[in-house]
Amino acid sequence: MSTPSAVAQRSLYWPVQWSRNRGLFGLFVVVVGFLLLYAYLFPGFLSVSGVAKFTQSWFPLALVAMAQAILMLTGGISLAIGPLVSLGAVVAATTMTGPPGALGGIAAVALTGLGIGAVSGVIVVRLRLPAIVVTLAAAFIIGGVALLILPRPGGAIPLWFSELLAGNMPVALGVLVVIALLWKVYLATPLGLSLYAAGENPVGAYRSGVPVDAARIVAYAISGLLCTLAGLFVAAQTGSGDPVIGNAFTLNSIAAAVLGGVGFLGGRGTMRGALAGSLLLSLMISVMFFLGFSPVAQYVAQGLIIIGAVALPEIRRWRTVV
Amino acid sequence: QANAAAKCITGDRKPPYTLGWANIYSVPTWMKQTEGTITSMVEELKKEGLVDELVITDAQGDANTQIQQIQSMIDADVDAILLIAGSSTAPARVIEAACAKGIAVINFDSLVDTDQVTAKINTDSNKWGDTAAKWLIEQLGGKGKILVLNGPAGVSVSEDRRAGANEALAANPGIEILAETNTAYNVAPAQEAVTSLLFAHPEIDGVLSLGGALSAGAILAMDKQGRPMVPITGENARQFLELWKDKGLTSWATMQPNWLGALAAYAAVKALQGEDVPAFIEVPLPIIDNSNIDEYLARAADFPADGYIYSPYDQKLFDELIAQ
Amino acid sequence: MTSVPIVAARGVSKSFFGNRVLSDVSIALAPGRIHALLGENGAGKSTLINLLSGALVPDSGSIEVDGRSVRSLTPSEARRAGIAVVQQELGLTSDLSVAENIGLGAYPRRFGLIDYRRLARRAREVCDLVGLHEDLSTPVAGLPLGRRQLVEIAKALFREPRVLILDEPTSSLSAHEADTLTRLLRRLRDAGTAVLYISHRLNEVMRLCDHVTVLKDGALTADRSLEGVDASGLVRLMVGRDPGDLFPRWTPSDARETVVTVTGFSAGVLRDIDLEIRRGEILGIGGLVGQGQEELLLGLYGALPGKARKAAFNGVAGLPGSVMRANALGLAYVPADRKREGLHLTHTIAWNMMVPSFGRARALSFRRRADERALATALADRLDIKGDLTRQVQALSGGNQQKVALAKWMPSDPPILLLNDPTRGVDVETKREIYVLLRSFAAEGRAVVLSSSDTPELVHLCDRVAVMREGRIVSTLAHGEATEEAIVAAAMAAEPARAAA
Amino acid sequence: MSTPATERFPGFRIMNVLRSRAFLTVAIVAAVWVIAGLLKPGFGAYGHLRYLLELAAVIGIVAIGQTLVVIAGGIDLSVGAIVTVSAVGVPLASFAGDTSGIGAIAIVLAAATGIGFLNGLGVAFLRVHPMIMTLAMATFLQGVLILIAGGTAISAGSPVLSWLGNARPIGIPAGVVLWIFAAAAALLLMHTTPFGARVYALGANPLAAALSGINTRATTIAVYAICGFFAGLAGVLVLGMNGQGYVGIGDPYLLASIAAVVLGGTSILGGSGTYAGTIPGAVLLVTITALITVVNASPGWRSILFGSLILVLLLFSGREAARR
Ligand SMILES: Nc1ncnc2c1ncn2[C@@H]1O[C@H](COP(=O)(O)OP(=O)(O)OP(=O)(O)O)[C@@H](O)[C@H]1O
Ligand SMILES: Nc1ncnc2c1ncn2[C@@H]1O[C@H](COP(=O)(O)OP(=O)(O)OP(=O)(O)O)[C@@H](O)[C@H]1O
Ligand SMILES: [Mg+2]
Ligand SMILES: [Mg+2]
Repeated sequence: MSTPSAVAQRSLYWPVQWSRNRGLFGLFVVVVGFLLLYAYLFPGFLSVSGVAKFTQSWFPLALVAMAQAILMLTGGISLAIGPLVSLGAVVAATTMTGPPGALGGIAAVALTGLGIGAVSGVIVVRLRLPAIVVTLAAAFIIGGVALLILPRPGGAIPLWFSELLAGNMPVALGVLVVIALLWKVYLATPLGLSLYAAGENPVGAYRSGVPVDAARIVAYAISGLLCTLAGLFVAAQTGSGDPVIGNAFTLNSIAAAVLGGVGFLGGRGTMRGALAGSLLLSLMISVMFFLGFSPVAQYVAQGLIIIGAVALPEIRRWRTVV
Repeated sequence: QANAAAKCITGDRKPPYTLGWANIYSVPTWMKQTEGTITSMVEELKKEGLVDELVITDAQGDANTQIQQIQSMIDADVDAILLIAGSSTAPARVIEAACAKGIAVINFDSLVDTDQVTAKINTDSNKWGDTAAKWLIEQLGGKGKILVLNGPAGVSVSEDRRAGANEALAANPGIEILAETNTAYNVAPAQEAVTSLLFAHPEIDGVLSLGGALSAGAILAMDKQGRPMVPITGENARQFLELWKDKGLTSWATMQPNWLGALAAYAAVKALQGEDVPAFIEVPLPIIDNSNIDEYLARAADFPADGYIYSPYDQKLFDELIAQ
Repeated sequence: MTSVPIVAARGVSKSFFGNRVLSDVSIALAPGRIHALLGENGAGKSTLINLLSGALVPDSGSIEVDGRSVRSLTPSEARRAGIAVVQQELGLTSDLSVAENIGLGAYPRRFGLIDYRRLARRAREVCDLVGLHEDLSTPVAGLPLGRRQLVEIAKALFREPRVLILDEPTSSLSAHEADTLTRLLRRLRDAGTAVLYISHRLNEVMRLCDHVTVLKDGALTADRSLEGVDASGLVRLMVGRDPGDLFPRWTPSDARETVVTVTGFSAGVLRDIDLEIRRGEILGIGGLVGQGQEELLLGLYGALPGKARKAAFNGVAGLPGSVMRANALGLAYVPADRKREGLHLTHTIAWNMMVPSFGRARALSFRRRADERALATALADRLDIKGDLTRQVQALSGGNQQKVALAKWMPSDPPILLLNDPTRGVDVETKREIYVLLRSFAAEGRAVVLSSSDTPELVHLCDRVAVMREGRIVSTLAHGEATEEAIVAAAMAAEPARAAA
Repeated sequence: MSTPATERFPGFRIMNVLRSRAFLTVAIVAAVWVIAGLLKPGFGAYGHLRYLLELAAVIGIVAIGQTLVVIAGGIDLSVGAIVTVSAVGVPLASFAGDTSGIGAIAIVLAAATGIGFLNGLGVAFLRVHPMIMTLAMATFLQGVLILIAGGTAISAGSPVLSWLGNARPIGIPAGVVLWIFAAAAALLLMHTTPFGARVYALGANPLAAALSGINTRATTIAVYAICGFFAGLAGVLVLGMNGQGYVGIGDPYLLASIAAVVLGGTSILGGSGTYAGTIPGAVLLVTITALITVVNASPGWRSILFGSLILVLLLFSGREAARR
């Protein structure tokens, strides 16, 4: 039973990464199945622009799924994801063609997300308030601010920026890969990995010398950043800002993360799962279109697919209590 | 005549056509009625051999999903896209891409801020607000305290109707706006908001309601509190029209006809066939008031209880509108 | 010993919500010494080590590190001072791997990132020290309780502590693993580490420790060298009177009616188990840590899906299939991991005692509060759980939590009791009471199945002992035949396994 | 050696009641009512407060099920859809001979309970996460609504419905009376029956509950079925109050029910809490909404004010215990 020590010594990182796929294979199979089905129904998917266009549809959902998953790993949850995406889009659309310029606008978007995320984190962590109500309140406040900045859809994004991110080249896919890698890097830092311990067992983690509060607050800040970046992308994709564009992302981000196996009690789940969950939700829309489903069939099928994706891998465990 | 009369039309698409309707949300009764007008028009066109298929997508209220679905329609190379936009800005780029591929794009009801479409079809939301405000001001003799009921904030239809009312209100300083609300275009939230406002304001002379369900909610609120009915504006919602008659109100309503959908399907086919379709088809706003409300109510039984009683339409009417 | 203590508490006191838990306690941990901390459940041992390791701050008194008094010690300061703790209640992170848990809070870094190479090397070293051979990338969620305890110990060793504090480190370890640990601690002591060792297994303490501090109801009652003290002397120090024999006299019972038979039973890691459980006997289940003992109990209890060629429970053919069915057939199960499986920590003591009856009673009848209170009071008296029963269970000391987990099954009077390490973390006096209780259960004609990591329990208490290895029963030993050596030998397969009975 | 029971159960302490979340929430509601009544004449009028209670009744009834589900460690995202299905379904379910309308209501309540039952089956047997299961159910019900909604021109008038919407036995709105009975039943169920205790056990530690012989699957299914039933009941009530069901009528009650539960101090993680806190939680929610309605400000500022109020009130009642 015992592994030769030398083997384990040489490479620990990759086996650890591999072991995190536990419980996700079912979902991965479903997602790959849908990708193949999509490619079969729409062969144009297998071209550079096909991939580009599809990832553009998926990209914002992928980002908010990550944003939600991070918070769920801390044992929290956010109902402010959607409004924060809207705010990101609105800030981008009002700054990038104005005096701050494109770079200034991107910086403003990023700082908005980091700042709001950090403040919510401090409120939740330091004042010991339940995350779900704090973020519910934050949703109203953030949504209000977005309406103040841009009372009705408008603003503009530099055309080159839209063409860059949401043109015919899969730049968004590249950005997504970079973001996923950055997350891997963050998880490879002591603070990043501590997120799991801080979420599942804050007392034990504190006693092990983990800076629990810091780990959680940083998670909120990163989450905020991801949301406004999703907003920035939506603004680029649409070429403008809309103060209510993000609303649907709140529920979808939760659905994607939970679909991906991220648990509510903290410390359970993986980012790859959340990404796979968001990919499935996004793929489903296009696949159902090509299958020619009527709206009624779309709703019914959507319900069945997401239940099925979660239930199928569980079937073998039906009778177990423990 | 050149085969490419209208924008986005390249002239190389031959009937029968495949039409795609990118709807924003299928579930509300309003949308079901609209869908009904579209499908019956498509049936007629199918008989004429002009259309072979209608594909409908439902974005479940999410403008981002709608973009993805429009992209799918482009990928599937439909011949025309009919669009009710979930955001006045968001679908602009993808719609331009559709237009560039020679797909006829007919945007109706909720419009997009781009001119890269074959045609837009709508009533004039600004005029909606303006006429409503003028009617109410006239009813009040230019003096009185009013409530203003708006649709949801940040949505262009509701912002446009409200903006349309501004000029008339500003010109009549005798009109005092006690309070404004923003709610979804639904009865219950409007009733809830108006009830609270009635308690806060013992004296109210009129209600400028910029949506049919909002008017119904306001009447229910006033009725429940036993407050005297005041002049109120509205729209052709069946519940509102019935309450109007029931409570013996003096009211005014206009109509955003559901058959804009049928007109869009018709216009798409016309454009694809190379006919000249104007970039903007303005559908006139009819007036419903105490003189003609009975005509509308006479047909009430043909419409869902929570639906809208729209005026009759046929291809002849559409031809006239397109020719204008 | 003349050397300066590395850490010391000077006259510390601590209260929770007005309850005095420690009053004016002093203790000094000197290098090169294994120091025992003894006391009954709830005496304040865990609280004292929490003060020593910075997890809690004393209300009065002071903590000294290297002779200097520190105002308020935080866990990370304590870590820097070389203090490492093996907590009583396990605090591992399920989704992280063994190595990542071991390094938590003290990861080796390279360019700001975790240095997985170094982590692997050093984690491997400490795992080898404690005898943990699992792959380092295994998530701890999949490990059985005893293995997780080894991970906790490895985690403390990983910090290369000058002071190593172990709060009941062997409570779910079997004799073999405990021996490994004993040898390890001796080596550390000889290398100059100060060790503080808490255990309710007094032989271990006798074998291992040099010095003892005894707490009773939060006050210091002894602080002396262990030289010349025997086990009963230790008990005298703890409870203040002469102890009787720890184990009740074993008398062979002659009622030998079989109540449970399974043949060719497989579930989880279990392979082809043949087992008979008889009325009036205590059947022990032994073996190294994590060889399928828990699965066996859960399988019998209907909590794990399984298959058997033949099975009969209380005269009814077939496996129970579900816990409710098992309860109806007269089985009850007391889990080892009380925190995860046994208790509702945020609810009150009294409420926890009623949980099985909530499951049994008609769903829509009225609860009888007065009866519930009377019953809870009686159970608390019987198991010597002191004080207010409307406190949350999580506020109880570890041993007292265990008593609640046991107490909740008493009202239903089950004829077949499945016990998974029921004396884990329980003090000697209570252990004795539990032993008497178990023997009297058997005498009343009940069947008791006792899986235990505490080998003396198996030796002295059980009528038969089944020893498990890799999911199979490798040997069944009768009372008298089952010596500590025989059990360990069977568990390790040091000699050819004897044919099962 | 036996300890006297008084020591084992130190019993009722007034300070514990005063410090409980439920009581704090009641105190906050009272404070908000007094302050708002002073600042906004009309707000504190008896009729207005009575109306707020009537509104809260709908949220409160939906939140009965939501409280149970949350205590059991789950969450139900389908309550909004169930309210809509029920409100829209009553006219469809009415049949000849059912003059009082009770028959239709019974059918609809059975259907709502059945929907909840399916949720429970999915959670208990398919082991689908409650959020996923109920979200999928909500999606599924949207499809059902497209099929059934607007398909009828029958209006919803029936004696029972109009009694629910308009009657005021002993001066109390019928909806509030219904709420009082439902709340009493819920409190009894939670705190005096073994079933209620099972729900707490399930939420606090499902594994320990299962190993203690509690039928966790049956409990789970029952909890979701009860939740479906009360959402259905709320749908009937809201139909009575509005005189007309429409698609979307239930939407506001999803977030509102969850917010009422957590404002009332029930932990979203399950295992602890009580409906006694949800009641003032629901009243607080409608109170803040009404307060925001009568404040004259732009939609953006109103939204900000609403969020800030919740946050501030949370500071008074919402602190979680320090971890040890
Ligand atoms: N956080 C807390 N809140 C309230 N009471 C507590 C808390 N922690 C410990 N106690 C109480 O303090 C007393 C001492 O507990 P402690 O855990 O130190 O006992 P112990 O000696 O370690 O017992 P055991 O041998 O059972 O582990 C107990 O009565 C316990 O109920
Ligand atoms: N007001 C409340 N606030 C929070 N939780 C409550 C409240 N009332 C009951 N509970 C929870 O419900 C569980 C059962 O409570 P209940 O009051 O029914 O039983 P009990 O406290 O054991 O009985 P009693 O109070 O009569 O001694 C409790 O353990 C508690 O966690
Ligand atoms: Mg202890
Ligand atoms: Mg009580």
